Amino acid sequence: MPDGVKNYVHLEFPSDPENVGVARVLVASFAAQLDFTLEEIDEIRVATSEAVSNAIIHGYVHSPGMVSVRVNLYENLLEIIVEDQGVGIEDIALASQPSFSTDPERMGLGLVFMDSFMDKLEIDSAPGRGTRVRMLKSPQQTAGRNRN
Amino acid sequence: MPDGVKNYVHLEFPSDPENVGVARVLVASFAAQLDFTLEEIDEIRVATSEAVSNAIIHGYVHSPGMVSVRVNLYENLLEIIVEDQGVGIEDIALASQPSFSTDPERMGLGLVFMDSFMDKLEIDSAPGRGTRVRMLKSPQQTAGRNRN
Amino acid sequence: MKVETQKVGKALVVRCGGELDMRTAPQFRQEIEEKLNNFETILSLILNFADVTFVDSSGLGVILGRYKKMAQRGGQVMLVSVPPQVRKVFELSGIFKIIAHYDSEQEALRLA
Amino acid sequence: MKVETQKVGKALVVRCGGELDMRTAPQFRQEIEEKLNNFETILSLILNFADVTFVDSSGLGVILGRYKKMAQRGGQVMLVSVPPQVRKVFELSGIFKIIAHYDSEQEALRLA
Ligand SMILES: Nc1ncnc2c1ncn2[C@@H]1O[C@H](COP(=O)(O)OP(=O)(O)O)[C@@H](O)[C@H]1O
Ligand SMILES: Nc1ncnc2c1ncn2[C@@H]1O[C@H](COP(=O)(O)OP(=O)(O)O)[C@@H](O)[C@H]1O
Repeated sequence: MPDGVKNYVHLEFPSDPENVGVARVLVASFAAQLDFTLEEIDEIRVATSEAVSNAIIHGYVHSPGMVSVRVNLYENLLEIIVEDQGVGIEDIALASQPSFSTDPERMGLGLVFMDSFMDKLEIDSAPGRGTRVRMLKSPQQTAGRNRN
Repeated sequence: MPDGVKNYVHLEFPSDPENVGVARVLVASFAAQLDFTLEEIDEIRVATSEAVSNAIIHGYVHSPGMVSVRVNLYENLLEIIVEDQGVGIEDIALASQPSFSTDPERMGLGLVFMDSFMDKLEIDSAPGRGTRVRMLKSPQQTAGRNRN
Repeated sequence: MKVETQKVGKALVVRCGGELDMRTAPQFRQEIEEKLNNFETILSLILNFADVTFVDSSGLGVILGRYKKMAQRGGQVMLVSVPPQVRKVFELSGIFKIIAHYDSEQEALRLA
Repeated sequence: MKVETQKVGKALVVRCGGELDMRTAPQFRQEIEEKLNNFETILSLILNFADVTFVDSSGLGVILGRYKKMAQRGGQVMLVSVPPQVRKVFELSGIFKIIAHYDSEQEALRLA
């Protein structure tokens, strides 16, 4: 395990739309180990959904492939890493602009949501080399929460 | 993908009790692709819980290790494979007997539940070589179910 | 996801439930398109989201697509009962600036 | 999981919620043991499972453990409001043969 990682899960699946909801559920359930509010869990759900949807829709636009979701738990910090070995992004700065999309049917809001809903967003990508999205989030309230 | 597999997910995690619930949630969410009733999903949840708990409690009784959960979707059939690289089982027939447990605090019902709640249970294990549990289940009713 | 439609005069009420994402968006689009194509007279598309538990940008995209279709025929889209847990993506997207939202179907129907 | 306890005469009512598995079983056991140790007079342990959503063999094990503890002091365990989705593991385990179950706390308390 990387330094300071207390627990983690690693999920891999083919780029089938059915798996977007499965990935969301996994990340939300794992995230419950930290004192996130329900609202924060909903934000994590959206950010995960956007990252995994992008891997499937954009990364594997030409041919299917594998998506990897790794979730690391640190002291009071959640790290989500979504990776594909798809087409990659030419210009990350351009792709990150609100409303920018290479798909005319889409809104260009995925990266905006990831950035807004998580504390930190990092994208590592190059044409033909696939894409790696890393997102971090800490619970905002430090008060104890009663877990089920 | 193995022959006839339509979709799958593969989850790996360290043998931390926190991950038992996460694995359950993942398998239940993935299983929703088939027309299982809520009751059948509950049965899948229990079987998954028993297999993963056994890997953590028995397989890694001496030292922690990794647990792997693979879920394969076939035409109208779900396959769950739970693996550990732990201590393994000496006598599988003995271990499968109701009430048999090597842990005096436990009930010896885990394998009974897996067997009762799933259509098929196969155990592959040897001392020092870890354990592989394979479970199969098909929806009993074939009528369409309204998925969310 | 659940998509139930009901024609009320010149309005089409669509009661949605479940998760609206890239998996369910095509079904959502198709069921609404079918009804809109069958009834050219419909001028208000009322989307009741009371039972919707999740929406992401793929979900918003298909709502915006319906908005464009309705605008083409001189009609409108109205959102009803957007639950708190999905409200944030609507707000962030700015979609509330072009699509009005209401607390109840009755209210939307009155203004349809 | 949620574990709320209330002493009612010679009974200890424990209202449980959430999932009872290998992760939560230790907490469940400890909270009940603490109360039982504090109150030696308690002869009925009433476990209200109305809000319990999941139980597996690890969960059953900790219930059986409490049964043994109560038997040692000449007392009993009573189960209340076991929801349908967890009833099956109770039935299969045969635990209902040694631990009676009731529909309501009132009923259990009356017979405690
Ligand atoms: N995993 C990915 N692989 C390839 N391209 C991507 C990936 N993720 C994002 N992109 C590119 O970045 C653009 C913006 O993404 P995003 O903000 O999520 O909006 P949208 O998904 O609506 O296009 C996409 O249109 C696509 O060109
Ligand atoms: N993954 C595993 N690794 C090692 N031993 C196992 C494993 N799964 C089961 N066993 C053995 O089989 C026995 C019976 O298992 P089970 O029926 O699940 O009951 P219990 O978990 O209550 O002991 C265990 O006590 C243990 O000795």
